[in-house]
Amino acid sequence: MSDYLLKAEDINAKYGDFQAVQGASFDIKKGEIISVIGTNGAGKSTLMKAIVGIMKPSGGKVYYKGEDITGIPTHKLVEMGLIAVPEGGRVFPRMSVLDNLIMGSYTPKARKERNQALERVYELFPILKEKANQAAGSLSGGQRQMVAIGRALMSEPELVCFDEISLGLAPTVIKDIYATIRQINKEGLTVILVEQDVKRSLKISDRSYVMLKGKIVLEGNSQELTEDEVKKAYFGL
Amino acid sequence: MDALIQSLIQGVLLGGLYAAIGIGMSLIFGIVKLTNLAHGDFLVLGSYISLVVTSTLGISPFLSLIIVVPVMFCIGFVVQNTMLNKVLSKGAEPTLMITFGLSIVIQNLLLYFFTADARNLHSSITLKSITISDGIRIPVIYLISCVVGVVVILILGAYFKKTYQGKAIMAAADDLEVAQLMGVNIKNIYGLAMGISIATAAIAGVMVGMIYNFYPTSGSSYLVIAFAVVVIGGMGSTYGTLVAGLLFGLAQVLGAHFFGAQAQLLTGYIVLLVMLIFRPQGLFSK
Amino acid sequence: MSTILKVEDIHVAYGRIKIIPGLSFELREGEVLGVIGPNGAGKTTLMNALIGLVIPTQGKIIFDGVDITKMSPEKRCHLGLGRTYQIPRPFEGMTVFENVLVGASYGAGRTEAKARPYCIEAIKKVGLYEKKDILAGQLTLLDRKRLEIARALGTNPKILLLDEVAAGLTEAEVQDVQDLVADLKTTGITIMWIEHVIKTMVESTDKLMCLSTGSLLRYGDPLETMNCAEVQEVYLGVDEE
Amino acid sequence: MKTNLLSGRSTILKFIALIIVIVALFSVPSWGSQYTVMFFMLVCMYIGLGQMWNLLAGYAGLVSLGQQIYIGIGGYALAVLSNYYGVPLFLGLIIGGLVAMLISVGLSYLLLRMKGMYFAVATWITAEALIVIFAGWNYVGSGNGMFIKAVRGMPTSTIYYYSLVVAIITVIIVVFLLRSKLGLGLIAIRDNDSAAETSGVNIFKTKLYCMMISSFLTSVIGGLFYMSQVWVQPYAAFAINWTIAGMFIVVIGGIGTVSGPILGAIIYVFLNQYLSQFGGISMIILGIIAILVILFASKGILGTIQDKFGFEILSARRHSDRTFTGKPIEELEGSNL
Amino acid sequence: GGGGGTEETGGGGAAGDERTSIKIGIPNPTTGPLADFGEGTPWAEELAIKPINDDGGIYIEEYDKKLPIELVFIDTESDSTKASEVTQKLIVDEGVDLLIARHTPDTALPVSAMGERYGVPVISTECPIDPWKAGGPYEWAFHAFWTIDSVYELYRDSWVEAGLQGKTVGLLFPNDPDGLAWAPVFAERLPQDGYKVSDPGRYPIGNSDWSSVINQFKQDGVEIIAGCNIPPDFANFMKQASQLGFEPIFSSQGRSILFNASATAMGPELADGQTIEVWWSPHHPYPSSITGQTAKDILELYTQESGRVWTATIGYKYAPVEIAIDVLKRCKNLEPETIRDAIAETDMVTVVGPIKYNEDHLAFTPIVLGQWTLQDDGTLDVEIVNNWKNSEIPETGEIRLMK
Ligand SMILES: Nc1ncnc2c1ncn2[C@@H]1O[C@H](COP(=O)(O)OP(=O)(O)OP(=O)(O)O)[C@@H](O)[C@H]1O
Ligand SMILES: Nc1ncnc2c1ncn2[C@@H]1O[C@H](COP(=O)(O)OP(=O)(O)OP(=O)(O)O)[C@@H](O)[C@H]1O
Ligand SMILES: [Mg+2]
Ligand SMILES: [Mg+2]
Repeated sequence: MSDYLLKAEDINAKYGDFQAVQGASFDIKKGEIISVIGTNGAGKSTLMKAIVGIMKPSGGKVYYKGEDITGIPTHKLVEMGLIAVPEGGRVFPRMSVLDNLIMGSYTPKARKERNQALERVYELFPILKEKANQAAGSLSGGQRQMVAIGRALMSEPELVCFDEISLGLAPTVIKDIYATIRQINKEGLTVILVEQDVKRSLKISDRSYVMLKGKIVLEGNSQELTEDEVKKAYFGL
Repeated sequence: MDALIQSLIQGVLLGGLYAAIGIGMSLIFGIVKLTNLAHGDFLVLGSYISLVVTSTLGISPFLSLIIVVPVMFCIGFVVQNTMLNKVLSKGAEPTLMITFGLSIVIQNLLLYFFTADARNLHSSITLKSITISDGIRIPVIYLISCVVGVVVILILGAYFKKTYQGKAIMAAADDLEVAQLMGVNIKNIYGLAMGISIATAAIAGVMVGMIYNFYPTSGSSYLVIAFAVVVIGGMGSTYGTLVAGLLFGLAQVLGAHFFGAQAQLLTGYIVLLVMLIFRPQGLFSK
Repeated sequence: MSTILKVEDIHVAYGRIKIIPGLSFELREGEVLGVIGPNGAGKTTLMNALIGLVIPTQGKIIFDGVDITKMSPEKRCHLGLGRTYQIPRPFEGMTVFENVLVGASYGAGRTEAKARPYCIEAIKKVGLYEKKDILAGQLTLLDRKRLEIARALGTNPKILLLDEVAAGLTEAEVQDVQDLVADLKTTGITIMWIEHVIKTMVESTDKLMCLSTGSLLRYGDPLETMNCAEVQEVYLGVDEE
Repeated sequence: MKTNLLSGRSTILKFIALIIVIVALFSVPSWGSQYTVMFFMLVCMYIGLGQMWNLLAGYAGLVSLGQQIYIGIGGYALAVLSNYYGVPLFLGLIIGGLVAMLISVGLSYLLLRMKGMYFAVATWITAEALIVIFAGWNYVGSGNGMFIKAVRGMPTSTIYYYSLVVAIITVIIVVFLLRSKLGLGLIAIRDNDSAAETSGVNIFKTKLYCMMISSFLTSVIGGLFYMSQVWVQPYAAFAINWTIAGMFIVVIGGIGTVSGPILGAIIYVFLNQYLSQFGGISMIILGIIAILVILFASKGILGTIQDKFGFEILSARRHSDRTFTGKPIEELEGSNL
Repeated sequence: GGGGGTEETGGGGAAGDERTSIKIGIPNPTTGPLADFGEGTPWAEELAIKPINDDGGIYIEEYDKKLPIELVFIDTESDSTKASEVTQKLIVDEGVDLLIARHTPDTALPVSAMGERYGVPVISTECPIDPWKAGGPYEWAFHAFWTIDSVYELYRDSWVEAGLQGKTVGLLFPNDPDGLAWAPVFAERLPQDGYKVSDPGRYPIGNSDWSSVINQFKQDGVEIIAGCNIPPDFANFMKQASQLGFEPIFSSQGRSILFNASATAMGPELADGQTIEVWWSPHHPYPSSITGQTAKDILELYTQESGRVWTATIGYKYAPVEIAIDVLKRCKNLEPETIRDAIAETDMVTVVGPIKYNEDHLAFTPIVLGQWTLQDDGTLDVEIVNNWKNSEIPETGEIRLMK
């Protein structure tokens, strides 16, 4: 089973009595980009939270690099190179933009590479350099999203999971980001994209999973899946 | 003239001490957004622990810090991890309640073990002062306390500015979930913050114990001072705390100088309220 | 169509940071005005100035003949300005219904009893009817956005200011929003809509304005605005497709 | 769906139960010992104190540490009016309340600009400043305080009736307030003030009304307290302990609930009375109880029970229609810390 | 609930035949800032009551039997609000026949007030007469202590004796009930007696800085300080005075250093030579009306049994119980009015001195001047150095200036 970088088996997750994820399984190989798509409320974010340990899954197992990581605290996973960018451009509002980014390189491994990583983030989002000393809470919506993405890239991850990465970003920036993702993917980063934009997701990813009401209802090679097929699964038609 | 200069000096020195009293509170109140009604009692607890250490080992109160600070750090850590963490996400009131509970428990345990007798930390420098002129003197103990206060604040300021750990505390307070996602071990992060807060309170406690007599119930007056300093300075602003301490100390001493002893506390409070009216978020908050 | 909102050379700054260095435009009654622009261009800031969360340092805002430049947000709401927040701010301790009720009773100046039917209607319009008794704190991001719209609609606005309400929605859902806007337009509500989804902007707006570093880069017909070279450069980027 | 206490027959049942309770309470002096009367008198006073703190902290999001301002004003107003001007006690209570209300209006203009703990600390410091002022003011007996001579020999049952009426009024006011438009606005402000503002809620006015109501009734309660204690003295009258008591009552009972403070007041008075015989360790026990209750039921006793069983007595929640289905979803499972 | 009567006033004990004891309620500041005063309770009270109860109690005619005395203690937490509350509880729940109030205005005043409200007799002591009197006229409460005028006169006499006639006196009084009661007496009478006065005003208790007061004292050339301060404030004042180079040659203090612990915490350098008003000491000559024990006997016993140094409060815990016993012995029944009238007729000598109430319900107990003196073994103790108007209390040392 170790040809998978990450493998989730039969994950269940609940909010109180409400079962948001019901037996979802997926896997990702090293160097791959997969996308998880689905309507709003399908349980994508919840699934991601369960994978990275923010939420305890009520059932199922997660393996990372062949190791069972179910129930391992999030910060340990980060040290192992698994990182997630939550949806909605969540920044540390009272900290400066620079400090937000620096928090990205919190793990000992990332600290060493901090300066190079910072340069790269500034290159990707020049505006952040300008705003480096401003409190992140005073940024515009799109700028926050940039901080969130940049911060994750600071951590020298092996596997990143982006939740709604393009939300609130201007078209140019989205294009740049997708180009960057492709770029860093080539450099060896494995990526999980949680997206609403079916077309774009299919285009960039190697494989796709479609979620509906907490279950994975369709999976396949992105090139082979037709948009029609996906849409059907998407709305449960 | 001498009297005014003496008052100014005294105000500044007192301000340094006030800042030291407030800094731990500023940290926990401003950054972790936790209101610790037991802050003053922890401070006095520090004085008592120092008392035990100095009297059993026969060392000076300053040396006792070597033991007092780690002990108080641990107390803060444990209190946070066993109690406060459980209710941190439930709004302001439950933490108010728990720290209030702690406050009366500490006061009454101290009363039980140490009786209501007045205590003080005896040091040979307690009554010493540096004579500048006939009418102007600088009490050594105030001077040391002021310096210690300033140093503690500078160190804390640097800690939050420069170290990852300091930033992690701030980050966790801002968004716990995301902090986790950045690799922060949140299990002990607030414990650490509270430990530091209480340890600095204990440092202030030792200073205060050398300057003033203390009793099991002395804590509440220090709580008021800590609150005042933190609120003037702006929550979580370390340097703000320093400036606020000076401001509050000067306001009190000069108030008494110009309007008589009865005006001392009142001028302090009025300065505080006026500050709040014009800067409702404190002097140095962003 | 008469002018309902007139912005005259407003300057907006947060402390020393100047965001909008002089901006003027007009909004006609019943029109849908789209606002695009790079991240941080000042779109949300403009909306904040219109709604009164930040007061311009200079310039005037005239709404329906009234100078509202320095008016409090709550008064503007009574006059008929409703908004949504880009980062949703629901009242988390209240149910969806109660959230909307706040807008419908306070904003529209109705008694609670009178506000109820309007409230239900607004909830239905945004498609939250099934979740009306759920605590708002438990909604997903997108439901929160819907709630934002419903709450603003509840205030019975003459102008509705929408801040990225379609961001992150699926195509079909975006279509729903577009339909909703079209529907609102027929009832005579004027709309100002910030969004980064180009297709939507072109399809649903009467006028499109592009802001860049707080200034008007282009204002006019949606397609023309989109196709203009400057907009292409600062906003859309070089198209690889 | 567990319970539906809010519609149809159960509403009537609840109403009948309420009437029975009230009648029973009014009859206490006719059957209870003097101690029982005193016990219930204290309970009633503390219910009022708790309700008013809850109105500010639990509903308006104004965590005040300065309710003692109004307690003190109430006590002093009563003393001054009855000692110097021979004003009847009942009238003294009302006038004291009005004075407190005026003061609260003034304070609101200064203090309502602050938020969160800034507000809390500012209210407390205001009270501390009042101690200093009253302690140096000869007209009110300065540090010596004043004896309210007119209450000597006044039967406990009289004060009890006053207190009971006031307690009932506070409960009724809170319930009606919360069910009114004002209450809706209050909770909206508590949850997010700028969103409330852009939804048309006038933040200042709404909070101001709240402060006014709370100060009026708290002052009346302060007057009642000092009717029963006779001697009003600045250090005690403006002591933070009053607010702490209110807070204890509300937080232990269940913050943001109407019935919580009622339970909280009973517990508080009971503990105070019961523990006082243990001398030195009574305070330690009280502190430990406070901590334990919060640790195991962070929403207070009633708040936690309500969450568990999904009902609310005297709820202020609005339902989109008569059938109530919104059982609150539990906390995030496996939430942090 | 206990045996509270059904009548509204008069919280007398259980009715008729059920009577098994006489209850005396004693609110005591066991915890909180006044806990220093609370120390020694219930030891002293029980010492007084033991011989009586060993003998079966006090004979009350109405019941035609001896009733033992039951003391009910309750903690006021040094808080006057709490003191009122617990006193109410003593009255209506315990149904006490009599209340004893003592230890500063914060206890004596609320307890007396409660007695007045409920019509329960109160024997009050140890709170200067002036603030207590301000709450009157009293119907049910009786008070025995000294007046501020008498302290003033004692101090004045001692200054003359120390050769300080006409010097400048610095006033150090806080704005609490005690301070506010004391200050006007000194401010008014000192100039009349030919002293110069330096008055910096009433400082707030819990003050953290004294430089303005000290500056003024220095400027005015103060040589004597007179005050009535709470111990921490006074100790802090003295420390700062020493730091800032203000050294009075004489200091006459009320309340400020009553307790050995206060003096010790202040340090021998500053405490040595301070003079205080002494209301009770091992040197007081009045024997116990119950056992004949002398002050010395009682205090030695206390030190022996508790391991603590003597304090003057012990006498004022013991004496009210003596009065109560004397009063009850003169009661035919236990109606509150009977007890009240019996108190009014009291004429006896207690360990703190003779007690005879006047029509204002006041009795005056003796005070003498004590001076803290460093002993050979390095401890501090009080010597009696002036017994003006109370010569039956022997002087044990010579008055002297502070070094
Ligand atoms: N904190 C919460 N408490 C209760 N229910 C929740 C909570 N968060 C999410 N849910 C519910 O769980 C379900 C799945 O939510 P989730 O956020 O995983 O969806 P999603 O697929 O990420 O949707 P979106 O595209 O809107 O982000 C939704 O029905 C939502 O209502
Ligand atoms: N409170 C504030 N203090 C300082 N600067 C601020 C504040 N709020 C916003 N800004 C800055 O103002 C600029 C404009 O922000 P605004 O939110 O208006 O952008 P926007 O056009 O809405 O962008 P987006 O599309 O990303 O939402 C940004 O550069 C932002 O950093
Ligand atoms: Mg999601
Ligand atoms: Mg924006």
